[in-house]
Amino acid sequence: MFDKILIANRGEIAVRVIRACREMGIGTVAVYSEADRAALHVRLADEAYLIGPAPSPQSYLKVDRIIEVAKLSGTKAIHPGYGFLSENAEFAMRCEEEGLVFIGPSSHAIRAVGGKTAGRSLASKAGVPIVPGTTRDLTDQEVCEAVREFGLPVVIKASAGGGGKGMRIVSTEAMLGSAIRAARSEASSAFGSAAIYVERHLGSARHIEMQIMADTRGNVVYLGERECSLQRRHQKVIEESPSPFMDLELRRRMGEAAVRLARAVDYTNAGTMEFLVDSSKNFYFLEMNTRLQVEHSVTEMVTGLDLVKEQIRIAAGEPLSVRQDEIQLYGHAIECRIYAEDPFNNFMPSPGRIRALRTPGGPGIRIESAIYEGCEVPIYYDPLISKLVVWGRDRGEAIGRMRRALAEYVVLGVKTNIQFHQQVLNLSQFVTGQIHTEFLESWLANGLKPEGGAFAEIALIAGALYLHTRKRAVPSSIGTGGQVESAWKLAARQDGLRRR
Amino acid sequence: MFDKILIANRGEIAVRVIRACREMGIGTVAVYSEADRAALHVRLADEAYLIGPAPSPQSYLKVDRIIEVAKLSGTKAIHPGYGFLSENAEFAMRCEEEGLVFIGPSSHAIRAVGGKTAGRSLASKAGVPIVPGTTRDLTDQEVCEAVREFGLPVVIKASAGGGGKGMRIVSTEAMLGSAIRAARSEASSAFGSAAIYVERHLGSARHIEMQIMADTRGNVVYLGERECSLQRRHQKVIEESPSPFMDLELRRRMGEAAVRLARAVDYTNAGTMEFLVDSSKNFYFLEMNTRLQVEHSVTEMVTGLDLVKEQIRIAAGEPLSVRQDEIQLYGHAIECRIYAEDPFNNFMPSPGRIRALRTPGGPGIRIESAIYEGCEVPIYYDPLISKLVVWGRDRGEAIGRMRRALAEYVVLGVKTNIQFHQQVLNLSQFVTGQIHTEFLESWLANGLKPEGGAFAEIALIAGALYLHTRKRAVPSSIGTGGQVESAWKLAARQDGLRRR
Amino acid sequence: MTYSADLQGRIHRLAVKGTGSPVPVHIDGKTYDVDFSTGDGSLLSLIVMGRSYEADVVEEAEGVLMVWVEGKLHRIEYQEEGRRPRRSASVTGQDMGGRQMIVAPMPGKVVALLVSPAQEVSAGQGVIVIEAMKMENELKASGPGVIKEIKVREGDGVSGGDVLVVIE
Amino acid sequence: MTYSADLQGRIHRLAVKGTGSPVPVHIDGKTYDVDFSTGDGSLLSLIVMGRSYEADVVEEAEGVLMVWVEGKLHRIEYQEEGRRPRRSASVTGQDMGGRQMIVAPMPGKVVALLVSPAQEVSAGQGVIVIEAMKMENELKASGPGVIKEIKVREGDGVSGGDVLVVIE
Repeated sequence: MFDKILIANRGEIAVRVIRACREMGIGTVAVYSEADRAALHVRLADEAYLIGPAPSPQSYLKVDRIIEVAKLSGTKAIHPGYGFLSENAEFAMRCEEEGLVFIGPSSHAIRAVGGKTAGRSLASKAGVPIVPGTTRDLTDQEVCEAVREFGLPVVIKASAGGGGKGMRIVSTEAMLGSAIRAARSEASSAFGSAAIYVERHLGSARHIEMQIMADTRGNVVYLGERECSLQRRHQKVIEESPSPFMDLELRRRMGEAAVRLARAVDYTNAGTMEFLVDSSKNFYFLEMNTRLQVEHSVTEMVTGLDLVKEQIRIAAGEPLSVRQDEIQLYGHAIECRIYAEDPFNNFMPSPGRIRALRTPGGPGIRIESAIYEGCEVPIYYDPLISKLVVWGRDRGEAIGRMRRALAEYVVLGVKTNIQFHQQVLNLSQFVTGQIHTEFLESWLANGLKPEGGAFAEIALIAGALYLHTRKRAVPSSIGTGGQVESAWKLAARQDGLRRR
Repeated sequence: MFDKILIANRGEIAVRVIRACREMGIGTVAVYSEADRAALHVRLADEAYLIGPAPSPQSYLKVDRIIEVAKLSGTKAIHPGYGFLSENAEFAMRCEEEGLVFIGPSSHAIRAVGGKTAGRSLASKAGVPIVPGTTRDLTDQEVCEAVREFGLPVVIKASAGGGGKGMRIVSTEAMLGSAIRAARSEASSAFGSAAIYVERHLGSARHIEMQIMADTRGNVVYLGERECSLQRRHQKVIEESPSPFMDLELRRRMGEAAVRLARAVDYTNAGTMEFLVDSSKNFYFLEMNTRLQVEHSVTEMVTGLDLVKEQIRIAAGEPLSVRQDEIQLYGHAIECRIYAEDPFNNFMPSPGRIRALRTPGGPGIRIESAIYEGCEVPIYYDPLISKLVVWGRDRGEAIGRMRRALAEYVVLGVKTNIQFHQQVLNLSQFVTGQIHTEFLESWLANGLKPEGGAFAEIALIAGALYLHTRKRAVPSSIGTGGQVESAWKLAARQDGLRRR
Repeated sequence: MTYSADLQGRIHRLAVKGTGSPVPVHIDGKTYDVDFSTGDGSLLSLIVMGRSYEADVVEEAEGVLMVWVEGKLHRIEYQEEGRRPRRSASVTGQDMGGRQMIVAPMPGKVVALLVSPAQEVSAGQGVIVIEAMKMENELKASGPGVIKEIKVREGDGVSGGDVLVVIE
Repeated sequence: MTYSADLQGRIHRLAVKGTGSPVPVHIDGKTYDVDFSTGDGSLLSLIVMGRSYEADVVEEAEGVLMVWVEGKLHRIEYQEEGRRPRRSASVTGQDMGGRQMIVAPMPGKVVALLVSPAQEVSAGQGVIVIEAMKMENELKASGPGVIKEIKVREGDGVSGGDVLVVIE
């Protein structure tokens, strides 16, 4: 087993990997950009090294610098997290050449199946149904031809990366030009590649993905599905496992298709096959993500497996800790992605400083977050600041628990989508599981409204009391904490001190 | 189902019950003493009413006042939590008379089995083995006679209450007098009853308890055991489920004995039978706790059941949500009780103000706590400020996870036993499960030492930088949070503002 | 102390007397005994007629408070009795002279200018694309007009509130 | 700035120059470039030679700091160079004249006095019982002596640091 692991990432996923290492008794090496000196992953790691300025091309995407840090810190293995270099075949190969273990699939496997076009052609060869469309990268000209061939509506997609970035739905000829531009520019800024291709747009299908895990001894298992149909701008916002739409037979068929595809490229470590599933339960392969997913946590909650630990053991050459017949989905898990964005202003990103933070606790709650009171949410990176995950005996309990947790969750200083989640969790379509990839967008089409000023009078009173007590604020005594002063007096003092 | 529930308690358990109610869509009514105005359970509840001065006899034990609040708030059901009035038959009867639902067993059942002496005689009638000793309350004189009859060492125990309060081991004649005094006075201050009895002291046995749940339709199930052998001054400090000592056969025998005893008194709602188990797997009934236990959470983690919701449904007349054959223990759970006490000064209680608080997150972590940054830990109540509970696929993963979580847990302002827990989790006897009720005391006999000043140099530097930056602290700008200032500058300002 | 408070254009009058808790608060003629406790920097716990509320208060500018109650946000401008009114500096997309200002809603980078000076634009037409947090956000004209001034170039970094384009 | 720091009786000399981070820190002749970041009221994040540390600092009294590093507590008394030494007021169970003072370790209530004035006590003998947080705590004599003075009665409330009994 490794004695140290370098985490080539930031934010909640870097913290997630650090925690897994700690539980395994493995040392941790963090890297950080100038914008992240005070970030939680830097504080929690055993070692931390600055790798460059804030923009990711100069830091978190800087292969040479990261390899250099691995060597000077004497680290033998690198966990890439998700995003950044996690699906970069060149980086994986570089690690292989430098004698470092890349905790993920081989560079060969990433090349073979990671690119969406490559994955699609490979899938069809392996007898896994795919969405009609092209299976190679296209020029702008070829895109137009493909559109004529497959007919509108189509989806233009970046061949590289994932997470729905560099993706545009085109329903009229007029949109085509700007859609191509937007897709290419978003793609190159997000993944460093402007390559795109075209798929027919299937419309109101479900996005259901299958988690697989493969070791270096030829064992491949599927860990059940994740329902990811709730998306905005092709970004997942709420995920759950199991899917309310799934049945045992469909799960087996999709799982076995995923395993077949993995075997076709001698895939190792964690991977996810994304599928579209139509109302008559036909499924079409979309793409494979050759890395850990943001939403891996819901799978962990229902299987009881720690996927990051599993990744590390596999990378160290150990066999899978479970056989397919030992895997059962137990209960129900839901994840709400908490983004620093303003749901009432077209979800504009909202970077800034966290002024107050109160996180939910109690049974069935899991928080994957890298923010703390006083920290900065930088403008340079993804707006995901926290993942709120709940587990319940059944979907009904999980929904009730998530509502309770969202009500306890207070994040001030930046705008967040917490109220958005609260409204979604109350929609009858969500409660009954009647959702598809376009559901959120169509619901949002009439614009999201903040819920009633039911508490206007209380708010007016609270504000007045705030101004009132501040006038009376006095410096707090040092005290041993021994004397029990009335808490409101104490706090009013502290309050006075903190005023800004 | 009830539309509102009054929680006649404080601290983490009051918060725990509020959360269960919220998830079920039930309104919550908190009661609080003058020391608890700023307490978390008051903030989280829908309604809150002051019931008296800080000392519990004038507030949390004041039956009339609590009944009065229930009526003026139009509440039909009362959850007593643990401690305080939770095992008080008079209170349960009062609720019955006033037409309120006491969320727990009937006053008749509490009387029949709640008192330790009553429980013991009932158990022996029901054919459940008990520890040799008296089965009724004794005068000081009778205690001395009993000691002669059963021979030293003996345990003097309060007949009322639980949690190891009002309990003394007597190994020499000389100790007898002060032991009786201490037991009676602790008992009367904790439970309002000075009644005591005598048991032979079994020595190095295990304390293993069985959780049962019974509905009003005659269904009774056992939810597996909890290993509670790690105690100090007869207070549990670390609990786990399952017990590393348990086997399926012993679990079945103990579970069925517990169910038999429950049926013997038409017991309803949640209850726990405490047993001593010797090295040859003989078990002896100790007492029954006719309420929810502090450590109920470890049972929830391995069964997936929410015991508080189950209690509420049963009290509303609904049947149990599980059959015995559906109950399986899944994985392993450990709970560390975080007390406000100084492990390096004979565990002296350490009330005061929480100056800084950082709680662990990530997979498999559950926090049951009622403290927050800036709150007061009052001198008037139990020193339990938080329960840190972890779940793992097996005991090994749970231990690794608990170590990781304890390292992340920072509570400043009051002394806590976190470092004590860290040392216990590294003991080979704990790791191998070789523990019994006297293990902790004997290990502590040579006194607990803080672990090395490995970081002395870093501490010296940190202190100097603290003084250094404070000198330069300037008021923080209001700002939109938009401008990204270097986080350390920002924070240093805030730091300056908060200095006290 | 006595305050007038502006919540979404409606003016409310409040008076708070005394220091301890509970404290009588007069609001629009009604009076409540408000039991309050301040927990941390922004947190206020209120008990009003038996109901318990968590409120968070952050001062945006002198007298301008952002108040969250049970997760719902209210922006309120307070005037202390006697003091003379003050205009709060809040960026408005539409100014008096019928001019439209396209304002950066957050800090970010200009990735594309979709118009050129003197160009005519229609309502809802894309004017400029800002990238922040790895997402592109197209800012649109709120009404028809002519591009009067473009204050930024592609690649520029901008901070929240900056005026980017002026339409007349 | 230059400081002398007293950690468990050992004196260390430190010097910090400049404001930014990393900042050179001299300690006992060695010099480190310390990269630091202050997170919240008490939190300091340090990176020293690639190692990352979380430290919490709370000022107990002017210049007297409680410093936690990775959960371990250090109590350090700092003197700014030039300033004259100051004695920190910390209660000691044993004073110069060989007298013993039994001191309340925390706030609580006196539930039992186990000795009376002029009574002889031996080392380890119980002197008084304090109840706090529902637990009784028996305070013992650290050495043999005679009860000189009893400053409290049963039922009295006491706060942390109060002298309860004097033994000579």
